[in-house]
Amino acid sequence: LATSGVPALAGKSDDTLTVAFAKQLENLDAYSATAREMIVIARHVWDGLLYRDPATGEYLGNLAESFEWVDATTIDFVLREGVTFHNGEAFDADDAVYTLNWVSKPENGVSNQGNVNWIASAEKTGPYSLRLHLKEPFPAALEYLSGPVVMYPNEYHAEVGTAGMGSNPVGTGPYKVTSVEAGKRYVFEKNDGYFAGPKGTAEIGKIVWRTIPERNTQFAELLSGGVDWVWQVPPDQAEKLGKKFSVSNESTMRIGYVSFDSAGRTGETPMSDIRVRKAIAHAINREAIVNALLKGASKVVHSACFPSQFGCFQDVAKYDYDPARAKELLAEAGYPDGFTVPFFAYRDRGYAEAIIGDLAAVGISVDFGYLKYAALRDKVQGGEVPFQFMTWGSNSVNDVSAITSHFFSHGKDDYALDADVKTWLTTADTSIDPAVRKENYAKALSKIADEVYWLPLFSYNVNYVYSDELEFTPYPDEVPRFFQARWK
Amino acid sequence: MTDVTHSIEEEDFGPSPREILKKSILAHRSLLLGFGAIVIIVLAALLAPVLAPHDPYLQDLSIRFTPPVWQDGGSWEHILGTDHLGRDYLSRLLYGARISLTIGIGAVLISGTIGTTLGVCAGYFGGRVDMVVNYLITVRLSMPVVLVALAIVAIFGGSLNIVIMVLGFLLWDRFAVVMRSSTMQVRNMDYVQSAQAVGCSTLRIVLTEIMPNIMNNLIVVATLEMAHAILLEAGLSFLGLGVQPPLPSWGLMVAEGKEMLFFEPWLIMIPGAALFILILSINLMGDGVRDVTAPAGKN
Amino acid sequence: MTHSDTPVLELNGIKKTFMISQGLMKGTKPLYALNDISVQLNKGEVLGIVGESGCGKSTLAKILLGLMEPTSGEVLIDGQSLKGHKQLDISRRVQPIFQDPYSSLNPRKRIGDIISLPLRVHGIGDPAEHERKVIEILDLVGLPKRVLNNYPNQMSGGQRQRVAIARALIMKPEIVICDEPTSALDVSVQSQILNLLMDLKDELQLTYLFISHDLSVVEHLADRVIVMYLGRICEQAPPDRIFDEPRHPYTEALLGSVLTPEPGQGVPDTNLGASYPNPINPPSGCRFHPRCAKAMDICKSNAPMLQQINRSKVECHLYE
Amino acid sequence: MTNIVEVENLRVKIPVSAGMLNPVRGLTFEIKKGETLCVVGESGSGKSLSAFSLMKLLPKIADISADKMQFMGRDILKMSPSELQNMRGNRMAMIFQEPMTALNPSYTIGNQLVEVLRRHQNVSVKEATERAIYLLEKVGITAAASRLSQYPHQLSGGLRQRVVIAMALMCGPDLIIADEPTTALDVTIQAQILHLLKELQEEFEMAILLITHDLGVVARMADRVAVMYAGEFVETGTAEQVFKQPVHPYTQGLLSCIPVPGKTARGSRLGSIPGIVPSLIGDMRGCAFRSRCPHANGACHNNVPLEKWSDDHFKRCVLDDTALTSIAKEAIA
Amino acid sequence: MLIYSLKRLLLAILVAITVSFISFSLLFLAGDPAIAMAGEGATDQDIENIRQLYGFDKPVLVQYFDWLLRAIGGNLGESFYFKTPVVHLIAEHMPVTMTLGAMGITFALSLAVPLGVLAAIRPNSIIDRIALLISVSGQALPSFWFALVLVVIFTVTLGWLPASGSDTWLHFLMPTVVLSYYAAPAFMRLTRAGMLDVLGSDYIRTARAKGLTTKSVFLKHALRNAIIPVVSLAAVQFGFMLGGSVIVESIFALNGAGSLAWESIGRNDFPTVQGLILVFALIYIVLTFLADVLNAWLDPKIRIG
Ligand SMILES: Nc1ncnc2c1ncn2[C@@H]1O[C@H](COP(=O)(O)OP(=O)(O)OP(=O)(O)O)[C@@H](O)[C@H]1O
Ligand SMILES: Nc1ncnc2c1ncn2[C@@H]1O[C@H](COP(=O)(O)OP(=O)(O)OP(=O)(O)O)[C@@H](O)[C@H]1O
Ligand SMILES: [Mg+2]
Ligand SMILES: [Mg+2]
Repeated sequence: LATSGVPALAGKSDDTLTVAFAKQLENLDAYSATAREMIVIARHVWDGLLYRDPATGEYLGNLAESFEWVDATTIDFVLREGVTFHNGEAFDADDAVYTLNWVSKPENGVSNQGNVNWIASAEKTGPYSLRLHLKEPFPAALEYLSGPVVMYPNEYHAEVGTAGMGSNPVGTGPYKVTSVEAGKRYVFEKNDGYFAGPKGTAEIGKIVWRTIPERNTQFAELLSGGVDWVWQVPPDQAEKLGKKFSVSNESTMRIGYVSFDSAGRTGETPMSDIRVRKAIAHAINREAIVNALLKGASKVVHSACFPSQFGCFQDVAKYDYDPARAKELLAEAGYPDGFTVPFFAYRDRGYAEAIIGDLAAVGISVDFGYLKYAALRDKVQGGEVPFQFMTWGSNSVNDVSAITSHFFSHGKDDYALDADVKTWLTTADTSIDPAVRKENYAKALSKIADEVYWLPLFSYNVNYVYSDELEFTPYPDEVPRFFQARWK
Repeated sequence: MTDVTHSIEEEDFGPSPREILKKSILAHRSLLLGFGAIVIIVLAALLAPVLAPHDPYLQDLSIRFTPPVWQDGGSWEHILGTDHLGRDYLSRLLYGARISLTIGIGAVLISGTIGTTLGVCAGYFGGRVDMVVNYLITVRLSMPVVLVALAIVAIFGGSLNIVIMVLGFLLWDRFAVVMRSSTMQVRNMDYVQSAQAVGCSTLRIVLTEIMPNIMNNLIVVATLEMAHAILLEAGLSFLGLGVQPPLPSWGLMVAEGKEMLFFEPWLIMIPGAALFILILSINLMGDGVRDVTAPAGKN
Repeated sequence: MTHSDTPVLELNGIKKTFMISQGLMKGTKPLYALNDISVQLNKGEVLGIVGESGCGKSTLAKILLGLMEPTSGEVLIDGQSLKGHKQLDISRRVQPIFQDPYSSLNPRKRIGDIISLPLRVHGIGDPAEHERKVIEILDLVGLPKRVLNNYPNQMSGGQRQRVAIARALIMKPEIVICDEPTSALDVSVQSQILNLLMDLKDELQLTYLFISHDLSVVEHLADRVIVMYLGRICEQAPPDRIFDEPRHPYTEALLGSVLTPEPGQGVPDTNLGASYPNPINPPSGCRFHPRCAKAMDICKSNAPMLQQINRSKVECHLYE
Repeated sequence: MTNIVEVENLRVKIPVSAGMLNPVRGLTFEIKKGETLCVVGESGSGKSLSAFSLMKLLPKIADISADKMQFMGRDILKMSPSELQNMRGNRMAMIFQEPMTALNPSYTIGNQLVEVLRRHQNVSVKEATERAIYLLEKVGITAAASRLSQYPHQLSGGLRQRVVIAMALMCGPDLIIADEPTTALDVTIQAQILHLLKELQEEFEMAILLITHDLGVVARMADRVAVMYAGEFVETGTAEQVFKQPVHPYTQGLLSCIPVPGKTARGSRLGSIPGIVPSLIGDMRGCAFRSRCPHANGACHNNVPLEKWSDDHFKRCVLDDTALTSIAKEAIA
Repeated sequence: MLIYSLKRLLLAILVAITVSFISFSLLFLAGDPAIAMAGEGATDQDIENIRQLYGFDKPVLVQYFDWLLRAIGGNLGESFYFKTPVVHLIAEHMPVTMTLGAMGITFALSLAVPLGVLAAIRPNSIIDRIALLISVSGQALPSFWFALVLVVIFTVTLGWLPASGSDTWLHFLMPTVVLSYYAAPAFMRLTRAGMLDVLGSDYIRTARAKGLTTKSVFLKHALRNAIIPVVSLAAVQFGFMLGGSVIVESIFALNGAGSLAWESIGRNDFPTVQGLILVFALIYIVLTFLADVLNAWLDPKIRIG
């Protein structure tokens, strides 16, 4: 494969890193876009009060110099001095208080309310200090404060509003936005005045962020030198690309699972019979799927959460691949010849097909529906889906509350509606005593596994493929940090 | 020098339309070629259970991406190789022919019925009916097919039946246009008036006087629209909104093979070429039928 | 003459107006294809109608066949109004022969099926009887039995016209409307068909309405001739009258335009202007006046009334 | 008088699916200056093809051959395409049968008239326009100047045919070929157009090759007549000779077919020619008319040459003079 | 001519209204718009509020007329996903698609018309056969497949053309070819058939009998008449191209209206889908209207008459 004479040759020579992403962003406002891509951009353009060291998992001060839990619902922050926004505005307590108060109000329309709805209010306690009030005890607050909750410049934001932020974002982060072609291309330049915080300082001068929805087009650009970095490359392709490019593989917090309508929300289906659920658990060869299809850092998962998450109790019931046992269970349940059931998925059609193939082998046939995520989500939340292959990335929050609690607290996505599980989860979610939390999560997760409300399948991994000239380290939180990348 | 005395002395009736048709069909190479290819594809589809060396749905993750026999690493066990789940590609291709043909035929049956009914009514009755049909055709034409099909399939999900229905309800326009103008032409022939003067009912006139004379156009449009429907379905499948796996539609196979475009190009080449050959043969046949049944005397 | 004088077919004040669309804003305009036509057709007679293209001959034929409703006026068969009659009833008594032998036969049907269609539509007899009758009628029109399984494209124009005649006659109708039955044919074939029509008339006691633009043909066949101009009858007379003593200037011009195969006579000057009137905007007064060499002032404003002179009926101011 | 056209043994062959079609099989004729030659025959007898051969306007697949084919002393068969183009519309013009379709619907009358003259003569648009107006008036079109900006569809058939005639006259040609110029027109208009053609012929001293199937037209228009059957002339002569003393059984048959007001008895049976025209595919031998001829005999299977019957009067028939004379007398009676 | 245009206009308006109704209904087919708008984690009260705010509680027909009135005023509602007016989104994305469509149609015409004319002038010649081959095989190529093959050849193997983006005309080259090759055969056939038809007509014989040069006969007299149906088809095809740009745009990462539509379908963003369908339809309607008027102008029978 030859390199091309195509314009805008990226790379080390002109200190420009061109990266390609598939998803088109609504805008560049950190609080109105929901896509993972926005989380990535937010890390580069803005800073949170805190920063979690990806290596140690420790929460460090970022825009805050230090923090202190006053009680279960109050945290005090002392802010870093001398930080300026990209537009020259100085960062101080006014900015932080403004931002926290603004996002906490639902009417301001932060699109991912889960990120902010735990904030009651913030008050300024000094020019560089503030106090944050939580609505109720919420141990994951630190995680959010070091992730999605980023600090806006109060004057600028008050002036331009969400729309202005979306088209012309201003933050304190290691990169500033210098060009926005909505949905197409963004250009970031190194923020030379960036403070010496835990994120370190950026090295690469310019990042060109391109939106290329079609994966093959991404490869074509990669192969012809039009881009330097792509990610979420499927394992087969990553293997092949590895011959020419650097490939890093990193596990992610995303897990794939099969969920059943055990509560009968869709009406009477075989799924409400635990023997059927167990049969399915035994029928799917997760090991083989992981080895052949996902590869890399992926692991078979048994508990309904990502193992690294706080509270992800691992010692739960496990179901081995055993088609014979599956057939027995089906026969016991009154389906010696199997049955047909609707089955839905929204991504990774290949994995879904593999599951379908395994199910077919024990006599279960499916009416497969492959829908777009939004369409499937509407269907799921409307209580129309008895059996589905889904995935969940926990919004990169390293806490069981971001996954198990979401699905088993009788919300719209809950197809188990188990009262015990809900009680345990609520207790765990609202306690700040780690021991209490762990204990209750363990109870909940054990029951989920025993009852096979969910069949967790595997954890995902992400392949990053990039130019050999680039030094790049991925992390399991699926947030590429270009501010830590450098040319070799 | 042949003495053609007999042809002068005796009144000799020329060949019947059927004989002429037979002769011109046999003389039309591309028609025969297209027809031959289609017969083969149809046979392959019908006999798929007999011909397919493997179960098209049987997966074996340990032999994923086995290349076809002519490439390094290929084997006669899987002549065309295996797909991303280790399913036999040849078997899937054979079963896929069924799906593509079913979609083509199903969609054409629906759209042909709608379009022909509308077109014949418009052409026969003229006036207001014609105006209404014309208006319906314009409405239909102004709807972007791909987009509407995508939207509807996205809403209702992409089962085989839904895809057939959606295509059927979207592709009737050409039938209506062609049937309308052919009916108009035939309607003005004196034999239609003779039939009226004899007291034939309208239905009888349409069925026995008009339909036989526009049948050739109907067949031409039907073949071309069948190709169109198959292509559209392939496009929908490619975008992930067509027929759903594990059904092996050829469009879907291209879509699945697309993932490995740069690494295992045969994965898209094989179903893509199959699709190309199928559409090409249908088109050749349609064009051939048009040539063969075109009214003689021109030129 | 063999015919009796009881009218089998009678037209009373027939008008036919087509609404011609002139575009959206102008709306439609009336085209008076037939304007107050009254004609009687007697049993056993041949009534000839001549006139230029577009004067309404075919429209008249279609009305008589029940294929078209007149705008006003009535059609009587044996004194009974055609209105309310089913097409089936009419078709037993009146049958057409059209001009173009190529378009009047369905190319996808065998000759046998074409001819037997009326029998099948009317549910007369069984297939065996159909075949017998078809063979009988084929013989009558001078076609061999073996054409039964042929298709129209295998036959010449004259043969096709014979098939059309056979189809028209198989139900033994009383009245046959011949709309220019020979104008698409070569003279040698034309004479065959004309002879055949004459023979059949005598054999089956038919009544003909014979439409043509060829005055010499009409003159040869007809017992009575009607000359039409722009939707009106301008002269009506027995053929000898028309030929020997044309009254209407248009009839005269028509007669002058008949080019008989007599060398040395040159082409007469008909003294008709170069412009043919637009039927949507017909001239006022007498419709013929812009082309009439004998036009007077009154012709421009007043339409002439029908005059009876000897055995002729004329619509012309010259005879008022 | 000089011969404008001299043709000897003109043959046209067209390959068709069933074999080789021989629609024109050895025509010999000449046309003198200012003379009208009428070719008359049934449909499909090859009249149009012979006319088009003169202009070399046949499709490429048609093979034209002749021992001699000269127009104003020049060999048409040897002319280059550009010489042919210079001749067409200029020295030799054509009038077609269908006035409705003979004019290009997209251009005005004026445009199409002016175009001819400017193509062949180096004149200004103004001069050409003047000529167009002059000729339109000549062919009897009133308000000629205003007609120039009209499109063909705005004119009636009769007017269009007049325009076509004016167009043929634009360059003052020596020969006009008129292929059934009035068949599509109403009888009254036919008479007018023919009358006009005659007048114009005298005024411009053109020769006319008039093709028609209407014996009436032939009788009134022709100086000389050629009766064509199945690609051959079966009888040629002056109009007087052919109509007053037809010798060939075919000519006689044709004449007996038409009713003549005042001559033919009303309601009497008309003469007729039974049978149909033979197929012209493949090589043919013998008299083509023998299958329909009441006087055919064995000799008709041999090829028959065109023989002189009296001055200027030729026939293609095996019957000897006495037999023909008696048949001719019978026919006239 | 004026009257003809007015009449055509009336039809166009009627069709536009119908299409608007159909695309309006799409939103309702897609499920309860209020739920979709409320988004994740909305309470029943939120949904009820939205329902009232946007009038989703009124009878459908009333809603339609409200919507239609707003649409006429240029307000196609707000995207569920972008939370911005659909009109803005469309205005942003349309230029790319229009450019693509215009290039596609130009390319198709400039390839197909000359080829069609040549093929008609020499039927059954080599050129004719090549043209036929192109047209038959062109129509049989699945466009997505063709696009991918082009990318493999021109971007990856040869490195001549960029695979994605819309910065320079080079970026439009492959998309243009892919988009136009499906329309080109139709143009070619129509041109060829039209030319053959016209070349066999009486007035061409007249033109030749007038001694006109071959060039003048073909170009002045024949092409002018043969091109009339091609003009109509071009408008129709342009409409189809815009609607069919979904696949091409998604493969070549052109951020046009087609890919917006496709993404919006995936995001259940039905106000955007609805707006796009309506706008595509309107463009088609306007184009065919213009084509008809142009046709009428080309064809004196309609122009004067
Ligand atoms: N269905 C129709 N709609 C509108 N106008 C019509 C219709 N049929 C006939 N006309 C018009 O009515 C007039 C008379 O037509 P008709 O066909 O009766 O004439 P005709 O004498 O038979 O002419 P021709 O000799 O050409 O057959 C013509 O001007 C014609 O254009
Ligand atoms: N291009 C052609 N290809 C094949 N056959 C042709 C072609 N042109 C004419 N013919 C055939 O040649 C024969 C003579 O045709 P031609 O047009 O000269 O007849 P015609 O005497 O002018 O008849 P008409 O009175 O119908 O015009 C006919 O049988 C016709 O079918
Ligand atoms: Mg008529
Ligand atoms: Mg001819």
